[in-house]
Amino acid sequence: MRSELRKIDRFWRVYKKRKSAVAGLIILTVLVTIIVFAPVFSPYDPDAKDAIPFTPPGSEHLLGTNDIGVDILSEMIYAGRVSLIVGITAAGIVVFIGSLIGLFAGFLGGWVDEILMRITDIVIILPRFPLMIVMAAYLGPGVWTIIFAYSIVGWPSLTRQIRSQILSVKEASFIEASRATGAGNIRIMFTHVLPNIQGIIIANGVMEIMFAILTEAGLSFLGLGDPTQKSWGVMLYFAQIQGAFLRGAWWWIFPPGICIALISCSFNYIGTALNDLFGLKLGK
Amino acid sequence: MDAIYRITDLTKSYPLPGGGLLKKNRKVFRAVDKVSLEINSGDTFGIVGESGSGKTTLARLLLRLIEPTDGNVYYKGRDVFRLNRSELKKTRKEIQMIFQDPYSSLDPRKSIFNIIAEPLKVHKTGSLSDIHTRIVETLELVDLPTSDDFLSKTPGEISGGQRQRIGIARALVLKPEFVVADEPVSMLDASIKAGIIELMTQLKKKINLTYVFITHELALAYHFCNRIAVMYLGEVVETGNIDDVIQSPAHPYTRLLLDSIPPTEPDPDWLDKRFGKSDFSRNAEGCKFFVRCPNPKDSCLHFRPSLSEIKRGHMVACQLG
Amino acid sequence: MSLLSIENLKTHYYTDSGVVKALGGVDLILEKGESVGIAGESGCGKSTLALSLIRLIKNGEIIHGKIRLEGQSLLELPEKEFNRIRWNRISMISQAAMGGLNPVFTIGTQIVEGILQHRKMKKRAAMALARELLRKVEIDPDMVKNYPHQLSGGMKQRAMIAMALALEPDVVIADEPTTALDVVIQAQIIKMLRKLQKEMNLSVLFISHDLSILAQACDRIMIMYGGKCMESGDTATLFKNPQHPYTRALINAFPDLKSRRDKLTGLPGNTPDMTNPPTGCCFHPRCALVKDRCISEQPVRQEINGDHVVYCHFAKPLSEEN
Amino acid sequence: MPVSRLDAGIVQKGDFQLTSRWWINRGVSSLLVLVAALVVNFAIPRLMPGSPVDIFSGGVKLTREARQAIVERFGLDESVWEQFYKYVVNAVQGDFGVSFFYYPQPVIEVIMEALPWTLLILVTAMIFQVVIGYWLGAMAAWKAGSKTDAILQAVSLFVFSTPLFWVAMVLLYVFGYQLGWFPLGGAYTIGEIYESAWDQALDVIKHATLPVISLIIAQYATYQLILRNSMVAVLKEQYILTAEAKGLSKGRVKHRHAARNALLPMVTFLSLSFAISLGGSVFVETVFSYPGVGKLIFDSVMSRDYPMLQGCFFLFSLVVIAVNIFVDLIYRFLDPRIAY
Repeated sequence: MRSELRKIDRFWRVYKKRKSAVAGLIILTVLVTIIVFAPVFSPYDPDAKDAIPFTPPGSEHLLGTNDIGVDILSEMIYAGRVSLIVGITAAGIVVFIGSLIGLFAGFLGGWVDEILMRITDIVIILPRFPLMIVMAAYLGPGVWTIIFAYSIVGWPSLTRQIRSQILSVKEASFIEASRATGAGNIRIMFTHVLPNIQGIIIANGVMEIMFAILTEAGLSFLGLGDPTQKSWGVMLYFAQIQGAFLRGAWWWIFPPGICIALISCSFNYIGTALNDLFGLKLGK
Repeated sequence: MDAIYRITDLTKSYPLPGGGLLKKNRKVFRAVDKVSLEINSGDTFGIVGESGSGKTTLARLLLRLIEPTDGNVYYKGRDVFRLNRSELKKTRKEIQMIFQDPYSSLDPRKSIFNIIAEPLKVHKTGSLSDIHTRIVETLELVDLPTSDDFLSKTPGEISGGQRQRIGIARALVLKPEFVVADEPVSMLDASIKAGIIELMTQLKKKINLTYVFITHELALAYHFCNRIAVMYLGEVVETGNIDDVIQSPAHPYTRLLLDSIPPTEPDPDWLDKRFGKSDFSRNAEGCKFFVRCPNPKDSCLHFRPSLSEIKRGHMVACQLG
Repeated sequence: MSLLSIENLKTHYYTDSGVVKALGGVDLILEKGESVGIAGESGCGKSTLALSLIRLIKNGEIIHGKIRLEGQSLLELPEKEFNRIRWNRISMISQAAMGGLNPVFTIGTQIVEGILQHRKMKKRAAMALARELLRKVEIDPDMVKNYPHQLSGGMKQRAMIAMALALEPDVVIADEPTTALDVVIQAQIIKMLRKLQKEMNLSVLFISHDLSILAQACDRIMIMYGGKCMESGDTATLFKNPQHPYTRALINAFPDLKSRRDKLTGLPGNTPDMTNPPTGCCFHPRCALVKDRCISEQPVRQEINGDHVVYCHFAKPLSEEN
Repeated sequence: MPVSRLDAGIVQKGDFQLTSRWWINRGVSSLLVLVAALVVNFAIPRLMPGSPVDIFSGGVKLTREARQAIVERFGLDESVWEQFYKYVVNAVQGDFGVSFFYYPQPVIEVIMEALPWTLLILVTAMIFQVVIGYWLGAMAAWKAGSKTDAILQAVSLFVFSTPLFWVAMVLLYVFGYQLGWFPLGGAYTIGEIYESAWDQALDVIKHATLPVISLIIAQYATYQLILRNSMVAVLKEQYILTAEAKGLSKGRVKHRHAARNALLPMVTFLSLSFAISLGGSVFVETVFSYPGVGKLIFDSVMSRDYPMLQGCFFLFSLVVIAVNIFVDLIYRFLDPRIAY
């Protein structure tokens, strides 16, 4: 339909205006390409331990080597895969749970809304990281532990966002108008409410990926990650306990952190831009 | 002239916050308070009142967009609130509504084609091409362009006046007999407002509609409607033919409303009129207007007047009427 | 020498969709104790005129023109000095019912704040003055302790008026003061405003989209469209002998209670897009009597008689008419 | 369409309920969170795969008697409800069992020693976060849409995306190991005999600086963004125009009229952000080996000291509830529109 193309074009023209949003997109594409085509970009095999440990960055090893002689650059590129995949999976689950609860609470209202919101208020107040740590400790370290722990705790803020957006849509009189023409609740939900909140769900979904990546890095740093499947967080965990500080191995400490910051920041820029754009849609 | 709508003792009350933990002795706010009216086919029935008079709530009750606390609304002899889902849906084809806010009454993400097509899709009338022709027909009715380019526009790309015309088109696309217009022009500029009123008048002649016209502007109702009901704090205080009510108002509130409207020509002694004091405290048992009434009687304090006929078709809820 | 004179005032806004020429050269004279009405639909620039007077234009600027208050030119004054004129000599009544009062401060605090900004006075004395002002606008003086959300729309508007009159300014700008109020309260407020204007010999600039209100509340009226003056003159002659087609259309657009008019005349099209206003006379796209000259040439100021002025090629001065 | 009570002319003087209504409401919701924390704490170990005894013993090889002792100690053979009832009774008396690692010290004692340190860095950091967030947010809002606004937002979004533990590591590395300006860890120099209280305070401050700075960097951004957005909305309000028309100075308009309204969303965020920063303390205290509850949590994970782990989590929940009530009080004080 022509109006779909028109919408995308109009959206891009407004999105383009935000420098940070465009920058976010560029950083993201660069990092993801490097991570996806790791074999091409990575100079060495990430598991090969034949270099001299703690060699500072040089022509041989652009980012030096760690305590067991693994090239940091290669390890970091492959570690990116774990961080990204865990981040996106966890975010996906959280967005699914969060939107489901948000949709039910927003649509059905009444006592369903009341109960779901009480639960959300409780989960959102409980200190997130300590709760995740307790769960992860019992479940034992591992990628799936982190994803599970984060899914249990990460969804409330998303639920609140979606619920409040649904309520503001429901108050708009075009909902009452379509009810007046005889449309049923189901039809109204799918033709009017969902299209108007899908923007917010996407925007929050992107932000959730950032939170998930940061959470994975944090839990892995505490040793709750999977040492066999190294993510950036796990790399920093080993840096911390294998004395990178004592050996002055800054090349082991700085790069993984910068990668986490860059990819999270790109999701943050994109997510904030989407949030502002879709948030305005309902206004005049 | 048969009564297409008969409303008997219609009430809608909302619980007020407060009133003890177990919400026992909760005070209740009656937005619509025992309203009885008759609307004949072919009428342009005006419902006039200030904000908080319950006129909008009444409009929503007529179309059963909200459920009543008490009383019933007979549309063509059948109580709207007793209809089951399918009967109600069928009735909705005949009764439609025009909304006040041009910005929030159209879905910002839908194209104009889809907005007007929705009622047709809900009631599954005809194929896509039938829908297209019906939409073009309706757009011509409301003097809007019918090009494909216009049809694919979204509400964000057109003016306030055009949006209101699309709201009207959406209401007329199912060829209804009865249209409730809730302050259709109050958010528009004067010149555009007059244009919409003209359009609605022509439509009435072309496709003989029955209108219920909700407004707070009595002068507009005088120009547009043939019968009128004046509402105050949820109650109908006066109703009748437009000329009787405007030329010889019986209820003190109607007189106060008429006096308060600034004449369109400079009139030095308009400012000397007394517009009463703005006191909103409410008289629980007796006449609700007692507090603002220019010459109240003691009996008004306890006795709540009900609508009584003072002239053929002209009724008033006041002892002095 | 008149109290307030505005000459050829031009104000532009800088928005993403281009430069909005909100005021395209407006002239206005306001005498002591006189009430002048500014009528016009949304987007005609009437609120921009008010904001330009108190130099509070946001993401835009006054690019041309002269504003003189008792001969003193205001636009050249440095910000600190002009700040002393704000509220002290020019005050503004905005749509209080729509949020003109700060919800987290009491009415009394907000009135006193305006007083103490310009007068050396003890807080207690200022509060006493505030109570006196509330009595003058017919509200219970104890309301100084209340918050705006505890007052009804009408009472909030009266408190706003009390605040604006606190320092007995030379000019009071009332920008759509009764738009959001019910008709009965609106009548009470207009009546009170007119009474106070006469008692305190105030000069009021009354801005509204409702011509009928201005007909009752103002001595002279200026009709604005597309950021320019279409016609201005004293109220009686303007309604008796409207020269500009837009003024006539505006008068006919308001339904009347005296005679049931057969036709309310609306205008085709809609308000002009001020990022590129129409050439020549900016009303020509919607004017029934449009001619080529209207499209090519901007109408020049024409005096009908005395201060009844119109900007239209085809308006006939009184002398030529009969 | 319910009309506000005012239009219906129902409001009388003194219509606002007593604050008792508020206490009841607050009490109920805090109780709910408390019960939730208790249930979560009770349920997690019991829901885990594997027999409870192994879990409770931390997977250490045990003799039959030791296993029996644990079964009795935690009443693992009784019905779930009895276990829960006993658990709650103990929890209420502050008895979260005995720590494996610090045996025989009870969990509550160890936590109470560590809590003050955590609160010291968290509260200090929070004060700075709010002040910096307000200052930058107000600046960005006042110049909304300008380059400064865009730059401030871009910078703070980036800083917010940096993982907290990594920021701590970098600070430790640069200012600790390389420049040696600050101690490499701990909350005070062990074994130091201070001449005066001031020296002791100075020593504690020196130790706490880097942890506090890391917390500030990690979280000031959220305050800035929240305040910036709410201030931008407030500045469009009619009463700001009235304030400016009154000839009030820019500062007064910004910091009195606009700020009082713009701060409200920021205040509501305070309680949520405190819960987040409790989590943050785990990282900061681990990197700087700062002896707070956060480090306690990290150590109990390493040493599988489950009672301690659960005790810390439960105590954090209590702290969050307290902060919640306190923040709610501030909100009621700031916004007169709220009745009770």
